[in-house]
Amino acid sequence: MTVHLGSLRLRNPLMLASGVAGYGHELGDVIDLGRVGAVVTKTLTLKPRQGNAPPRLAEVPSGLLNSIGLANVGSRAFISEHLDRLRNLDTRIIVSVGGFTVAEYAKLVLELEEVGGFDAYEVNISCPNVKAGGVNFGSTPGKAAGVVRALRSKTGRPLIVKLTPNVTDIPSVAVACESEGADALTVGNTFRAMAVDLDSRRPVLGATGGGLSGPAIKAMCMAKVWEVVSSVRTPVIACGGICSAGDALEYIVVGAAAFQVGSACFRDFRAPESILEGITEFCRRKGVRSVAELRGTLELPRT
Amino acid sequence: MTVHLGSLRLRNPLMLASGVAGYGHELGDVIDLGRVGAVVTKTLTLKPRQGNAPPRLAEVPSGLLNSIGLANVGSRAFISEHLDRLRNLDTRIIVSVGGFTVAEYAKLVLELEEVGGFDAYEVNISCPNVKAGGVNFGSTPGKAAGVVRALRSKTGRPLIVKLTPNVTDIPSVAVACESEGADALTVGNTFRAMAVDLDSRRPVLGATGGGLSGPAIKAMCMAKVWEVVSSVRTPVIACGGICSAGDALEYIVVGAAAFQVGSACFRDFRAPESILEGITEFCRRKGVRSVAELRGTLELPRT
Amino acid sequence: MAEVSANRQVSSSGFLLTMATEVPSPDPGQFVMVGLPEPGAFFLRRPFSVFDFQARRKRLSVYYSVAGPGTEVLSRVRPGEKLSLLGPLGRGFPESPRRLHVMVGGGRGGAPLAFLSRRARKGKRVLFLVGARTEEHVLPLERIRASKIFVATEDGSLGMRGTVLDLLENVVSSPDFDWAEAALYGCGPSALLRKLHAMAVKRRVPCFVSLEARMGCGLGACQGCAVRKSSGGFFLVCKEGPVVDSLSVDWQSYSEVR
Amino acid sequence: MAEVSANRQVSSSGFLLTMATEVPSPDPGQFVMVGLPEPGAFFLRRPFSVFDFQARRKRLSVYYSVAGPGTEVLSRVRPGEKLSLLGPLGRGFPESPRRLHVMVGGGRGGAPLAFLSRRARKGKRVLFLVGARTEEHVLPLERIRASKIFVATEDGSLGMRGTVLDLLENVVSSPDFDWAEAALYGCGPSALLRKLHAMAVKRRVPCFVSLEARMGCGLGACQGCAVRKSSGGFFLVCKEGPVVDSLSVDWQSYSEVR
Ligand SMILES: Cc1cc2nc3c(=O)[nH]c(=O)nc-3n(C[C@H](O)[C@H](O)[C@H](O)COP(=O)(O)OP(=O)(O)OC[C@H]3O[C@@H](n4cnc5c(N)ncnc54)[C@H](O)[C@@H]3O)c2cc1C
Ligand SMILES: Cc1cc2nc3c(=O)[nH]c(=O)nc-3n(C[C@H](O)[C@H](O)[C@H](O)COP(=O)(O)OP(=O)(O)OC[C@H]3O[C@@H](n4cnc5c(N)ncnc54)[C@H](O)[C@@H]3O)c2cc1C
Ligand SMILES: Cc1cc2nc3c(=O)[nH]c(=O)nc-3n(C[C@H](O)[C@H](O)[C@H](O)COP(=O)(O)O)c2cc1C
Ligand SMILES: Cc1cc2nc3c(=O)[nH]c(=O)nc-3n(C[C@H](O)[C@H](O)[C@H](O)COP(=O)(O)O)c2cc1C
Ligand code: FES
Ligand code: FES
Repeated sequence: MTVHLGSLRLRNPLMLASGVAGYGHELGDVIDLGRVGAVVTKTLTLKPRQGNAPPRLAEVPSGLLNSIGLANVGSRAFISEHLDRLRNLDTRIIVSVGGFTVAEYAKLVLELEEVGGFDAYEVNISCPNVKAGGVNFGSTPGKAAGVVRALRSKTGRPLIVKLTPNVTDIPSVAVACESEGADALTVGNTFRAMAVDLDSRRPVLGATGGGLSGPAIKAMCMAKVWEVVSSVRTPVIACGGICSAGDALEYIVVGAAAFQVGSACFRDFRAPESILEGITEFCRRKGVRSVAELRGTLELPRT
Repeated sequence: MTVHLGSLRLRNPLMLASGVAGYGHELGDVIDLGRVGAVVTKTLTLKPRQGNAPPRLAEVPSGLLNSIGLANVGSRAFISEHLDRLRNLDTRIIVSVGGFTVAEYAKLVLELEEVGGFDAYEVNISCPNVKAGGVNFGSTPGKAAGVVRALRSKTGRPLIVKLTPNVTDIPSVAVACESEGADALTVGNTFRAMAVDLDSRRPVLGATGGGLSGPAIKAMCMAKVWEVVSSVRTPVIACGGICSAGDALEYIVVGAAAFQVGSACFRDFRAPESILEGITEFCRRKGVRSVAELRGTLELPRT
Repeated sequence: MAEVSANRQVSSSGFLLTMATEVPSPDPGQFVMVGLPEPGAFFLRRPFSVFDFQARRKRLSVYYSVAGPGTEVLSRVRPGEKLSLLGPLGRGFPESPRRLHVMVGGGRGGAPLAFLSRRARKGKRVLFLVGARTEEHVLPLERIRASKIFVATEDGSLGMRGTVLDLLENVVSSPDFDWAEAALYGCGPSALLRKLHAMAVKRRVPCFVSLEARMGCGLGACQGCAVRKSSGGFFLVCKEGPVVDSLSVDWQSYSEVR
Repeated sequence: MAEVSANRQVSSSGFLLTMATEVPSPDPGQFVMVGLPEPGAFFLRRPFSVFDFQARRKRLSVYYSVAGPGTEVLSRVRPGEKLSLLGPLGRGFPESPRRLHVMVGGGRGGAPLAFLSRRARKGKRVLFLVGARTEEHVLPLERIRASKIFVATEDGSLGMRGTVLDLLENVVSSPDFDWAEAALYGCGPSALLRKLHAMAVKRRVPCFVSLEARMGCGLGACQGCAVRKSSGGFFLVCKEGPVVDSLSVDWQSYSEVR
């Protein structure tokens, strides 16, 4: 099931999505990391961040709302406390990086480049750009390109850019990232959402708004992946609502080269393993030799 | 429970959303229209439209995908075959209008103005603008304003504009519609989505893509309503995933003046009635005299 | 809401769901929309043809197979639970003036035809053809009223080995089969109906088929259940169907729809 | 997956769910994450404190009340069904060297304390205070092992009429109550815990409370269950809790969270 994303080689297409696997080692007791293709760390920022006011999670029909707020230990603690433990994990480690100015992204990557010991970056451009009045970096092609350009010159490691689906025109952002040299695109992050507690008449989440993930977003994310694979050649990593082998395979048929599992882990940490088993079983049953053979085989109606 | 949307007065805030109630009379046997505040017709276009290739519906977790494709009888047949039956219905009739050029919208409204016999328009700006290469009218403030401006000069009837949620920045579109004289804003239409049938490796929907509705979209639509009520003074009509009185009341607490029920009717045509009963019961229990008293009472955390 | 009075597996792939309800008496070929139990992630009601209706006991039954997650959940509903029920809906089978009614049911498609067979007027001769994977998949034959019942199974475990179409070829090739008196009634997979239609055209006999489409409202309001007409444009299965004259269907398009 | 061996209503608001499982022996105060049955629209597992554990019979029980749609669905699970189970997780109650252990459980909050009471070492005196709405809501008292059990109900139908805090005031005002030997253990609504903490501060006694927060992973990976610390910043209930020293909690913030 080997998969290539630019120069990044994964033993299989399953990655643990950023934010659900901590810094990689927290889930060691419940997920056999030796089985998964890669782990994406919680998004790291230069400075430590405490995150948003609680509650930070809420359940909605077929979905999960979160407003963690990029809570993370910051680059210094990451490098001193976590990186060594990651080196020993038998999987690819992808460090998710975030920032509130282009300079912050760049500085973070430079610090990480100095120590090394991981395999690639996932650039989370869903962070609000403080210089542009809080508009997300991922929300316009120009701002997204700015981040990728700054990082491309700082590292030879594969750069995966994680797009936000909360835009009118995701292909334009994808094209901008591709032309600045992104090695792969993750489609995508959570959908903006909000829940209200009727009794208290207050937002359920301490941060008012949050991001929706889980089965509720799969069909929307499928449309985004389809839009992106139809506009770029850069490999796309699907991420949104994958709970079963079928979910993952649908994304692959639409054109994804790999996929990430997020919230489904919370429902059951055996999800990654059973997804991989399901894919193997599907390929066996259908006589498919490799997942790559299925990629982008969506047949469109003749109309 | 009387509600005012500009000069439009409804006996209660519940409206049947466009596309689920046909031209108003089809559901007469299963919904007591004398109880609902208003019925929005299926979107009407100048010329009849057959709609998209089947299948046009698919179920996804907590949601419904549709790609009806604005199938409708066209203005001439609407006026000759349906309008008379609508006149006799004991509820407000809101005619949903769509078009592929600004001129088409304008011509349609002029034809309808000549005959009259309904209470307001809902302008569906989720149609692709053929002149602008198929980009939706609702996807930029400029194009949305163009439609509203053209119609505002043609009619004195209330103009409700139905926004699409598939945009980076819905407040900017809302502000544009408000400044061109929209009387109310419906937030919003379906979310772009897609489903794949793994066995055949084909899109489930004949049209490949479709729109997601139902409980899966409620939290996202809530965030959109919140964004819009925070940016305009024009009354907002919430539409997205409302299945229960609680769902409707949450939108009202966030700031909606009225609300529409769509897909929930398919699950159970008693939904509108039971939502209204639930609202009455809630107000009684909480000592709230009118729904208006609840509107916009969301309390934000102090942070 | 209709209370479930029975929900039993009656064949390898078929369940018989009986509900207590006050609905008007359905015509054979009409369907009902059945809501799935809450709370669940399911949204749409599922359409099922009426299999039986007992006016006095106010009981309506449908015969269904587990085709996906929704019917899977339905199969676990227990007597006493309540399901929302809408119907009867749509147009049933017209009564052909012809004397020989040939009913061809593939798999669960036999259900509305079984109901139809019990309504056939005196003086009509009903030949009922049932196709199934194996003997265990055959629907309850005792609910069929026909001059003759023919069965075909794919593995030959009951009746003829082969498809219901092979069976039909056999039946019509009998020397006493009179095409001039025959009318065809069909329900089942699209491939079956398409071939049935082709045969009807060749023999110039009327052919009425019950179609399927994913449904939203069931009432002609949502335009969700459109099927392409042979004459161009679409008709709505829930309102102008589910039973239609096979001549009106664009079979190329119908058989491509999943 | 753990097979449900029993799931019975044992009080007006409380259910006892027992599962057969091979998990390691839990400490009192630790919790498990229980998955809700599929297929459903539910996503997260629900955290419940361990109420009982029988190592030999490999049985783990939780005592839960129906607080919303998820626990409602849980209450309908039947023996024989399988639920996903993760745990035991988190940090349980520390054993205070003090001799008088005062356990204060509001509502379902009595559950982890009942488990704790059965683990108390020889030579410790346990006073167990239970608060509930009415007699019918009191958790199964027979599972508590204490020198004395006190009960308060809002309507006075069992024990004292009032809250468990009124009860506590009564108990500590007894002349033979020795604050110097006392340690407080609490679980229940935030208002209760906050007042328990205030009392502990005033009397300068240790106070350990079991907190609640909405959880994602239960393993310290998602940062979902953060509670504000009195010293600034957050701790994670699933990892650094659920039992914490009451001094470490920012009570203003905790009591505002729904
Ligand atoms: C008028 C009519 C009468 C029917 N009568 C019967 C009957 O008597 N017995 C019986 O077993 N089945 C009948 N069906 C088919 C039945 O509705 C579907 O098998 C059922 O809805 C599948 O639901 P699911 O959730 O189990 O499967 P899904 O996973 O939703 O789908 C499985 C398969 O069923 C099809 N399907 C899904 N939803 C619908 C829908 N709303 N309408 C039609 N097809 C759908 C899909 O295309 C797919 O091939 C009838 C359908 C129609 C339209
Ligand atoms: C460490 C811990 C131990 C617990 N032990 C017990 C116990 O022994 N017995 C018991 O009855 N309950 C216990 N709870 C609370 C229990 O988890 C919630 O009542 C349950 O999750 C509610 O789920 P629901 O779907 O029924 O309600 P929902 O509608 O989801 O919510 C109802 C209420 O429960 C709260 N809630 C919802 N989800 C969670 C969650 N994941 N974690 C915490 N609170 C939540 C909400 O804030 C809300 O007030 C414990 C919680 C924690 C964190
Ligand atoms: C609790 C939680 C925390 C998350 N944190 C991050 C994060 O730090 N960085 C990031 O890029 N995405 C984050 N995500 C988004 C996920 O990586 C993923 O894009 C999203 O959950 C959609 O996938 P899913 O439906 O499989 O969960 C987080 C998601 C959840 C549920
Ligand atoms: C079958 C179907 C057809 C629809 N047709 C239209 C339409 O013609 N015009 C329109 O503005 N919205 C249409 N909609 C969108 C609904 O009016 C509504 O905005 C959407 O379904 C979200 O609300 P809900 O979650 O309550 O269904 C349609 C929705 C469905 C499910
Ligand atoms: S199902 Fe709605 S029109 Fe047929
Ligand atoms: S629940 Fe995930 S960190 Fe505590």
